[in-house]
Amino acid sequence: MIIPVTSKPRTSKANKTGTWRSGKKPHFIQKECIACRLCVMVCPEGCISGDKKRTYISDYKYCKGCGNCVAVCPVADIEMIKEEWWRETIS
Amino acid sequence: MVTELFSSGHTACAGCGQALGARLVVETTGPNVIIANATGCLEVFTSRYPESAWGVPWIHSLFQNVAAVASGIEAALRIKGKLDQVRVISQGGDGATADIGMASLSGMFDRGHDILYVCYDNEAYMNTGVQRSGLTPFDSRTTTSPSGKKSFGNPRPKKNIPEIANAHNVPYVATASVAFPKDLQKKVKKALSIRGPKYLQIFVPCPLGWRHDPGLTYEIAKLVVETGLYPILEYQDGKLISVKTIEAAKPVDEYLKLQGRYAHLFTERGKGEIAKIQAIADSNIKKYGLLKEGKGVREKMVEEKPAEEKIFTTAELSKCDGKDGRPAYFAYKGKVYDVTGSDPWADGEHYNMHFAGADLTEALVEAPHGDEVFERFKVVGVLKV
Amino acid sequence: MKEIRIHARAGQGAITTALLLGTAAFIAGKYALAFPHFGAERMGAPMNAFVRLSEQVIRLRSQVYEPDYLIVLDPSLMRGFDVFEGFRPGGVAIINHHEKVQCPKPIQNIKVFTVPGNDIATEVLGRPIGNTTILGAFAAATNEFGLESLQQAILERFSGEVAKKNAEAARRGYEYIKKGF
Amino acid sequence: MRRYLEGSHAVAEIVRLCKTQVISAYPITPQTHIVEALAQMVADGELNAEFINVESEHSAASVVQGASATGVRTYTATTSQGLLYMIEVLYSIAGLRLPVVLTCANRAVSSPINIWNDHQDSVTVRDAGWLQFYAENNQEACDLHLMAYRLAEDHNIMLPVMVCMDGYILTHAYEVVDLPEQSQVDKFLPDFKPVHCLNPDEPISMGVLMGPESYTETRYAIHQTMMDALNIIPGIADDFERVFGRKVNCLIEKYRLEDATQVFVAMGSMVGTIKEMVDGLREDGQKVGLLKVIAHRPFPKKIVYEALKNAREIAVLEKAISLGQEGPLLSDVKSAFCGYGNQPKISGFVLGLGGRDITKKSILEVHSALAGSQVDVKFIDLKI
Repeated sequence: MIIPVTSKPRTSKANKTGTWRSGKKPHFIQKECIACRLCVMVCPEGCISGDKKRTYISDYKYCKGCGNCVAVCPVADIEMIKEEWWRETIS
Repeated sequence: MVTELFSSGHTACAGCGQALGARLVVETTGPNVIIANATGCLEVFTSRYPESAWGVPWIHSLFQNVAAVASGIEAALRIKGKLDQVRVISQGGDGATADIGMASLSGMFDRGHDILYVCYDNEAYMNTGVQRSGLTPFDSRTTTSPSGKKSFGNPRPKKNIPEIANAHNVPYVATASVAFPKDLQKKVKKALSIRGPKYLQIFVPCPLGWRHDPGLTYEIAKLVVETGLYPILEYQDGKLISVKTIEAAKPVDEYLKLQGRYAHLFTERGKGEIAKIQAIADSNIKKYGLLKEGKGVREKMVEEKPAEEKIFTTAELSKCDGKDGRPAYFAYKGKVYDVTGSDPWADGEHYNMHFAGADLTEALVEAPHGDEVFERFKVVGVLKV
Repeated sequence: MKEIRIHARAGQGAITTALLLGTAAFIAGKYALAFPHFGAERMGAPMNAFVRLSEQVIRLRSQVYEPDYLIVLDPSLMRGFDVFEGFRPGGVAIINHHEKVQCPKPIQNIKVFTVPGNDIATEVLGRPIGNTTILGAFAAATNEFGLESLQQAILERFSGEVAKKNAEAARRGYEYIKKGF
Repeated sequence: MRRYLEGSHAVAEIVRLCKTQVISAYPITPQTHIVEALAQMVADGELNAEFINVESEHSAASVVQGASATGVRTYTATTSQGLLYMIEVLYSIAGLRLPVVLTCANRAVSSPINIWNDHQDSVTVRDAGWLQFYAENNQEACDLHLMAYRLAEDHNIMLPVMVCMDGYILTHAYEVVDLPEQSQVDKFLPDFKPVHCLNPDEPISMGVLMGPESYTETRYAIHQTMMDALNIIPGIADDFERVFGRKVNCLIEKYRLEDATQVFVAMGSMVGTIKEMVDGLREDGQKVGLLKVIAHRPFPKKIVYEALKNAREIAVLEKAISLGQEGPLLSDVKSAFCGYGNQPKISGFVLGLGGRDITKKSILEVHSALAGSQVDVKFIDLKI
């Protein structure tokens, strides 16, 4: 009798870790952005995306609100803001 | 672009340095890789059945045998004739690497398997709740090396695994920090271009175990390098080929004070201890030549040190593009600056926008900073127009 | 079924002797089970090897306590050991002769052949390793297999000049018994 | 082809004929001759395999685990302390449903250190999820290795298999073995087709973390597979006979059981000696018989019951003991009778530990004790 003991690739996406945030989230101001991609690089969740200047966003479905994107941004174009998490849509 | 090789939805703590490190590694390797993972946080937070964060073939067996499991994978690929197409990575935390898995790691090095071993060094057994490992630094507080009336925490310095790796005559050994992602990725790329056993040790902060704000992961990973406490090194065939130099070494308490694991040192009694940690940093700086102006190894390695007022033609400048170990120079308002070894200029690329080997006078208009930043860099000559 | 016990010192080739004996019997169409007295013996320590020969599959796995045949490769062993312990009446013993060691008096109903195996080996091989000579004598004294089977076993086990010389040493041992008695 | 060779070399020949692709082992007496022979075959180009010398048995098992997970046929061998050092990897291999084949050259367990034969090592790991077979002689050891690969890689099984052969007594014994032709082996054993494997084209995650909601099912599946194997094995044994023209028993073997009232039950090489004694006792008019247990896991409980149900006195002879209880095989045999009315007298005898020779006399001692009252643990040849 064989039952699956393996997981399919990338299936962790079913797990919406955005619910973990407690009151803060990064806000991408999209004014000074130079598209240096450092925020993308240092995000432990891999949930920041964008291609051109001033297009970068965090996927709040997964963002845990650690704030390292804010710390790394060379042009201070990301800020931590308070959020009322119960108003956020997760899906 | 949201990565397809290391997916969101994993269950690492917010600000996890290991998640960050692992993502950077696998994004660099690309999809043609098989990863063997030791037991530990990384395994647990990426593979809770029926989910997995991995977009590459991945296997976990036990705590201490990851290098041996990877050896088996490599042997299987070799016999199948697929080793040219598929790379093998063996990875684990500091405990899996430096303690329980040391013998199997040594065996992997010794047998010469074509594997890149990546150690995510968060300096303690985090998966079990922050116990002391062989890579826990001096005077750091863990649950099994607590501070107390008779203790300042862990009484021993970190094991020097890169040197142990070198003692096995492996072709490539390096250290990195997640605060310097381009340097890290460059090293992964380089390691994968070399056949045989490779070792990469990455400094990965753990907000939970080190008791720091999750938002400080980046800052702490930067400071540990800037203080000299975690030398960023690169060895090829046992020879030190590059070090990440520091502008001016920051005092270690700037790094220590951000972390609860060192809080017991910031007392009257602890002052002497901080001095001891400073001594470790100073010794690293001296040993590896970490100071930019010091007589470091880097200076020894650069063969042709250009004279101060060397006159560069455009063609000459274009050769100094920072690729393949060449120096990274650019010109600005007639002066030629040396940015070799600067992380924002790794591989001669500056945020994917500017490239070394060219006159960037025009381009600075776009930059978020003024020309005051150039003071940090050394002028190596002038550009002949 | 015939049971054989070989006495030697570790390093003197008792296992090879047992193997050659078994192989020769196998070539002659018999079943053979050859095994050492498994030990952690280092060079020089007294040790045994055993062989069973039969027309049927051999099932008995115990050591040999009541041998039908004895082979003593190193006669100096007889100075402290009773190599004849458990020896069956009617048994045949082949003893590698050494002038300085006196062979115990044969018990009733037992045939003892002393063969100057090392001397013959020195002559033929240039080295005093009498195993194959003794096996030649064993073949002649017991008729369990012919000289050809033994020589074939030797040629399978060794190669080149060594094989040829050992086959010759076996013949000399064989002749020694056939002509001498 | 009938050949006269050492048990270890015979097994190495079978591993070669099975076209094993990755071999890894760490030296330990008395396993060494097997892996030395394989290393030579690889060195001579007779076997196209990777031979990985490792720094411990733990890594040997881990290397074959990694290789098997990558979709190639693998082999390792060990014994005693080495097998015990492998234990956690053994569980992991079974848990990942990887068809590794391992030879255990059975040896006693320290302390005191003892390099000679008994069954304590493999019996100790019987719960790891490996099919476990015990060989009586070297022919059977060879045949069981062929069966091992075929069974392990069967898509209805996909579990590792351990072939146990007595250290020295079989591994170092020269005897006549009928070795098959390559063409026969190829016919019997098709190329290994993994159910799942590490492959960038299909990037699955293996060895994942399973919580309380799913772990139980993995154990259930392995147990169920073991039970299924009891039904699958006879069919594959028939296949074996068709291809090799020789019968192979994989579960049990009955010897002169028809009208036997007194029955010996045993595993491994001592069975041969017992067979001799059964014949001897039969000549004396005693109605004795023998049940050879080959499959220790899965334990063919029902078949054992059927074979023994008419016996009045049963003697289970073992080279192992669960200290503080009784011989593990005795417990298994007793459990086969649980729930039936006609309980025979089942006694346990422990003998042959640490290489102590099992002689005809040892078997006679067991036989004479059988007439007395039931015992759970009686040490034979005890010198106290």
